[in-house]
Amino acid sequence: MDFSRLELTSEQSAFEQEIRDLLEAHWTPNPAHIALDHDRSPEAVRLAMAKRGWVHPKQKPEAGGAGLGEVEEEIITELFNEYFIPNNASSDLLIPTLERFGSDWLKANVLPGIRTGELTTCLGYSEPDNGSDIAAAKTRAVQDGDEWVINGQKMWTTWGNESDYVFLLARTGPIEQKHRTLTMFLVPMDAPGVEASPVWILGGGRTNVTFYSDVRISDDYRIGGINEGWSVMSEPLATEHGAGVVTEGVVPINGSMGAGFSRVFSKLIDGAIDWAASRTSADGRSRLEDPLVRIALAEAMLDLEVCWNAEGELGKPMAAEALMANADRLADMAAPEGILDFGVDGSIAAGIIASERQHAPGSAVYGGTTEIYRNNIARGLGLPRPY
Amino acid sequence: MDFSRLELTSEQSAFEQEIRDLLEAHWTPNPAHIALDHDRSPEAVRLAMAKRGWVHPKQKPEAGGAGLGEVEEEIITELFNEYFIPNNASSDLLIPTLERFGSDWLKANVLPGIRTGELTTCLGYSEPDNGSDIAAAKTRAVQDGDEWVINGQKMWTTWGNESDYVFLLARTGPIEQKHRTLTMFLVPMDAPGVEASPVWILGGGRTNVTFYSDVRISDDYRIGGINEGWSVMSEPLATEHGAGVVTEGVVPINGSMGAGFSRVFSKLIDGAIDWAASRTSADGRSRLEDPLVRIALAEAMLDLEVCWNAEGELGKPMAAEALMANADRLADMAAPEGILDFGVDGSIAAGIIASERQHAPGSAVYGGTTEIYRNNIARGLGLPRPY
Amino acid sequence: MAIDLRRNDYTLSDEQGQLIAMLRELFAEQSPMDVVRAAEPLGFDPQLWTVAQHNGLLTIALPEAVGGDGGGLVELALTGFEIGRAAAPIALLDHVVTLRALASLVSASQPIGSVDWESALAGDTILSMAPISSWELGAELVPSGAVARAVLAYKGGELILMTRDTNAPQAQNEGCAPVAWWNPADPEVTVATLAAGAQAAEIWDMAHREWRIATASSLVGLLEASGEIARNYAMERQAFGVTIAKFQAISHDLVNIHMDERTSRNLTLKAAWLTEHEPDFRPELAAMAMAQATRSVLRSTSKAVHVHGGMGITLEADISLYYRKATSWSLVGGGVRRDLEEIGRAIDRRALERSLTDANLALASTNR
Amino acid sequence: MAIDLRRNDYTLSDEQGQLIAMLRELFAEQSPMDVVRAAEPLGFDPQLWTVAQHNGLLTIALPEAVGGDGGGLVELALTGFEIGRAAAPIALLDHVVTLRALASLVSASQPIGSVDWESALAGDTILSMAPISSWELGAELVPSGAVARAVLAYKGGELILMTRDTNAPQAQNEGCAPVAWWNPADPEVTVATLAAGAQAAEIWDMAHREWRIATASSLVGLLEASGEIARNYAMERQAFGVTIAKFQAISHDLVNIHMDERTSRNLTLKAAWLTEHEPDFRPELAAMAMAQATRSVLRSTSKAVHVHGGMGITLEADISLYYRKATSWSLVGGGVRRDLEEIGRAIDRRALERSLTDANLALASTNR
Repeated sequence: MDFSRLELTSEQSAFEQEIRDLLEAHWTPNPAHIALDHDRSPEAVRLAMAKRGWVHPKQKPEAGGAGLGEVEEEIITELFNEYFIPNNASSDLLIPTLERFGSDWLKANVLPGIRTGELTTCLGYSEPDNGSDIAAAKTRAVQDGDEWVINGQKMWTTWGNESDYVFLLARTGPIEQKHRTLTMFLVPMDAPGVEASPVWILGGGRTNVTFYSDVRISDDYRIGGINEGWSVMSEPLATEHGAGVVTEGVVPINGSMGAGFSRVFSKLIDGAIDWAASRTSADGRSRLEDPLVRIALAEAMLDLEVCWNAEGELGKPMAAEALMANADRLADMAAPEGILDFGVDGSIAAGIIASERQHAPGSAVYGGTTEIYRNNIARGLGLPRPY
Repeated sequence: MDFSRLELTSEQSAFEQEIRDLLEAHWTPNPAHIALDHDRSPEAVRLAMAKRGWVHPKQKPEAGGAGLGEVEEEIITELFNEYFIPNNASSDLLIPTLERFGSDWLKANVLPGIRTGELTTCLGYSEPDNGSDIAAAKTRAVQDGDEWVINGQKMWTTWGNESDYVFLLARTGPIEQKHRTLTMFLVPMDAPGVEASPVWILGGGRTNVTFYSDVRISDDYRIGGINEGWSVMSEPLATEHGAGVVTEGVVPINGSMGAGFSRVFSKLIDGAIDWAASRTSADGRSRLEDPLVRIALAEAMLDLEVCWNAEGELGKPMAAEALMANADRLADMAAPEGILDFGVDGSIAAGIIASERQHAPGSAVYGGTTEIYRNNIARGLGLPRPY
Repeated sequence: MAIDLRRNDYTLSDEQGQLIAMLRELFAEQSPMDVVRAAEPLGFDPQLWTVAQHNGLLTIALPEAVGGDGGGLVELALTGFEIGRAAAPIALLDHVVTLRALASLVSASQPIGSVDWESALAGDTILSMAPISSWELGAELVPSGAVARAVLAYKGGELILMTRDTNAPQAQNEGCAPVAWWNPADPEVTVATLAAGAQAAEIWDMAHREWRIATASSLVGLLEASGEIARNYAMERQAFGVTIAKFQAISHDLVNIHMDERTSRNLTLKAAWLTEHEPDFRPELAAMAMAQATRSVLRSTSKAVHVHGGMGITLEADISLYYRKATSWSLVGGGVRRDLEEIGRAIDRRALERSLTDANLALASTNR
Repeated sequence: MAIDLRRNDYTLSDEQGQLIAMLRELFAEQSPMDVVRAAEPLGFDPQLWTVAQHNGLLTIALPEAVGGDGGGLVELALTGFEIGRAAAPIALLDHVVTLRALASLVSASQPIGSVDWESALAGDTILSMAPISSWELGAELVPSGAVARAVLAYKGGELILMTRDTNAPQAQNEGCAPVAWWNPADPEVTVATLAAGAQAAEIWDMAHREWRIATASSLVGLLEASGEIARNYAMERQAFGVTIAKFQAISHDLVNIHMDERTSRNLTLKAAWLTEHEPDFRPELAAMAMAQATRSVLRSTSKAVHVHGGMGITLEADISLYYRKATSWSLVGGGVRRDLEEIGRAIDRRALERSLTDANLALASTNR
């Protein structure tokens, strides 16, 4: 065990300063921007990072990275958080899939850009008629010579409007055979017939429904064998769920989504403390001395610490539920001003309490509902797959 | 709608006084006795009530009752509650079954005593290997001439040690046919081969496991047709669950169990208030002025009022869960003394906080688990039977 | 000590049943979802207000003596249920509660403050009140404050009526409630003192209780509509080859929503009846109804959103609209925390009753 | 402003792994369920205490300088986990925490108060402490107070050691914890002042934090054992033709129990390490570990009982024993409410940090 302070080497301190300079140069911090767990990194920042191999910093330079360690990785994460910049640029989860299953052509022409982060990706798994039940996908890919013709639509294609490629799971056989007739493709989002139209969500964020109309792509864009899409997809999805998070003892143990939600949760608490410290009750005392406000804040801090201690797959559902519960509890403490949006006369805590109440419900469905997570965790415990 | 105060008629006031005299004569109130929702009425009290037709007061005199109304019924309930006397003597739910399905012999020789309450009953449905899944009963009844020979065991035969008869659900055909090969009997608990041995539960209450070894009873003791036991049983069980509670606008709407648990919950709150009023914090203020104690008490009072407004089948699971949550919350407020048993030096609130924490978990399983209740409620909402 | 029994009768009269039917039909016609959405961000539809005026909705729950139809708090709650079910963009409840509070001060001869009663009664002048004014200093957020021209408040022991000639600007919120800041010190605001001392305290206390009950009823309506939407979705939506209502986690969530619906509705009706008929009996009931409606509508609309999976968080889904409304409507009065403090009244009353009965305190804690 | 990074490494050393294995085996042999039950109602088994003495369990987490094996708070927490898993009827944790607190006062020459260090170190004199003494006047309930002969407490700014020549009578409780009332004014109690002022406050603060961590670890053990029992039962028990673990409501309850197990264990270990190595960094962590372990063990043992259906509430079921232990062990220190008040330290520290950074307060609330 070791929770001691990391004394940065001079190289690491220099690295920190480089990142700060880069962020200062390409971004103006906006304390009201709290969808850090949802939005994609701004392009200017991403490209500047990509140039230095910092989008996937731990990858070797020849693999588009910078050969850095967990410390540098964590420095990047913390600084993006400090500057209120969304840090969703990585294709970490999908690169291994491409390396393992991608066609030679893809490996030669697309993988390099994805490795550096100059090229970006999004996921085309769910469909309007199936959210959690991915194996029920209807989007069809029909072989025509050495081309595929794709027709259908995908839901929850987050960043579909700002990505270069989509990992598309398509039906290449009888639908009755569910996950045994699925094939994975890497489809260029600028291919004729691909259209991403916005779906606005609570809190004002954007995701997309993407339409595929007679989209013709070469067989080179296929990832893995025909009808082997399920196994191609499953591996990174498991990682996304946080299963088997392996760390070198520096990064959080609660998985990428769990940690992302927890950082937002932390900003929520900071905002609530700022509010309480800045307000006085009718009796003239600071709201920070109000016993009920103190208990609400103490419970929030406790819940947050618990989230940081929720390892692997537990991290995401626990952080999502803690975020929802505490946003409501703090809004109640700050009522009625707690409902006001940022920038509105009299709004509090940079509007974060109000907007987190809108964002938080999404955290319970991104990447799979909390029920799906619990089903998976149950099986991890050796329990039978629940009905 | 009408929630106005009931001005008792002079008859009703006299009735109230009669009950008080009866209770004073046969019982010494014991404020530490809180298992009112679980224990059976003391025999002396029950027999005295039975003599006057007050065990089933609303039944006609010729049916063993006193032809009284809901007002008198509620007077009895409230006074038993005031005197801390368990009020579990009724066979209300089962009398209609006997009237409808009982053999002529049972109607002539047993029903009258059950109607007055001189004879008492208990339920023999669940078995050690099946709690909620009653249709899986293994206890066998084999016909031998005009007698039945019963072998097996039943679990949760509450009051089995102090009842005259048990409503026994027995297997009279192939077990594979589940609820289609069950038959109902009314078995005398003093029949040779019947034995009730105690099962002690959290909080010190008693239920029983009852053993049936070559118990021979006449066919006269059969209730309803052979292999028709499931329908014979289902009707009163539904009533016990509180479904279709019909009132004349006087009794609580939250069902017999829901109301019973709520009365205990109410005593829990009273005890906590007495405790808070009698203690001072280190700062010399009454605990009743402690903002956190006040919030805990206010939430408890709110939860109790909600329980009184939980109609029919909602009443029992909601009251059970509110009782468990609030017993823990109040114990925390009163920690560490809140853990001490009644009578112990320094114990508080007549030990009710401590003992309710032990009793409460039982309230979530008596008469069916909260999951079974929710399954039933779901179907009542037109939802499909959940897996 | 003689026993104290009460009736416990929740059944509605035929007239009340007809009122519900009339309101449900009217809002279904006049306030469908597209009207609700079109009325955002303000959260108020003047057209719908006119409909309410012409259909006599403003006077349903007013005493006949002051020109009303003689309905009471129960009728007001029934109206609130239907407004909530439709998420109707209308400031009716705040207006009527304020009318009821002012009714006691009406005298034919002169206007109330600078407001003409007839104009208010007709709905040509929209009224509201400031539920948190008794514990806030200076400026405060006022429900319906962005559409009302007169606001009843209680400051420093006085019952005051604030008026302005223009609408106050809305304070933007995700639920698009027409709340606005009102400040007695604002030069655009004229302040008239209506009452002081015990009379003012009494009128305000009742007005505040009625506001809690009326607001609770609108939350119950949001809750019931959300429950229906979630149940219907769960019955239709297929996953893994079956309707998702078959999954116990979802099924039991729907049951929990139903529990919130029924208990909140019943408690609101009980509070309405008793507050009207026996205001001195359990004065905390109004706060209890509001607290239960608030915590229920928040946790249950959130569950209802979640039952929809990803669909639930899309703005185009009706359920997300109900959730947004719930987040704003439920907290404009100060939140559950304020209600619980009010419920504290009951603690002190109960403690007093208990101390009068013998032996309780002896049992409360063995003296050390 | 430079970034402040920390390691986040929960991995145990091989030695720590071996310690766990040794303890688990020892308690499995020496403290099976029948021993636990036989030790009730007192909740202490002298035989088991002797075993602990002979196997050096009392000195695992003591500095070598005072005759210990050099283990620290993490080793104490690991010991607590195993004691809890076995629901072992032993007062070891309170004893060791008190030894650790007194260690700083040990001087070879004289006894501490009227207690001989060697005798305490050997476990011939059992020690305990009064976690709530700093905010209680006069008499108070003391964990392990019915078996300890010396109790460390903090009263009126002084660190005191209370001793008696006979055991104090147990205060009966459903969990059969060996708690007892101790009162400095009791003629049978001898009081020695060990320290005053800043030194006393410092020693007490650390002792109280270590007590919270040690107690939390025993609750985590109860919780883990309960989770295992519930999972095994749900896998075996059949209903409606399948194992009940197939029902999502039960399956997800088991997952929620698991979430409580893992987070409570991880947080307790993190708090133990940091409290030992960096006592001035986030001093609230000990209270956080205790609060999380308390609320987790209460809700999860209750869920574990419920998963058993009716079987769970029978006294003969092991799960009901774990539930009973949880109800008593978790509240002897004053309950979650006290922990949350302690966590308040973090609010004030954070508020201070925040106020130092620019612009936060400007954003906190637009001035009106």
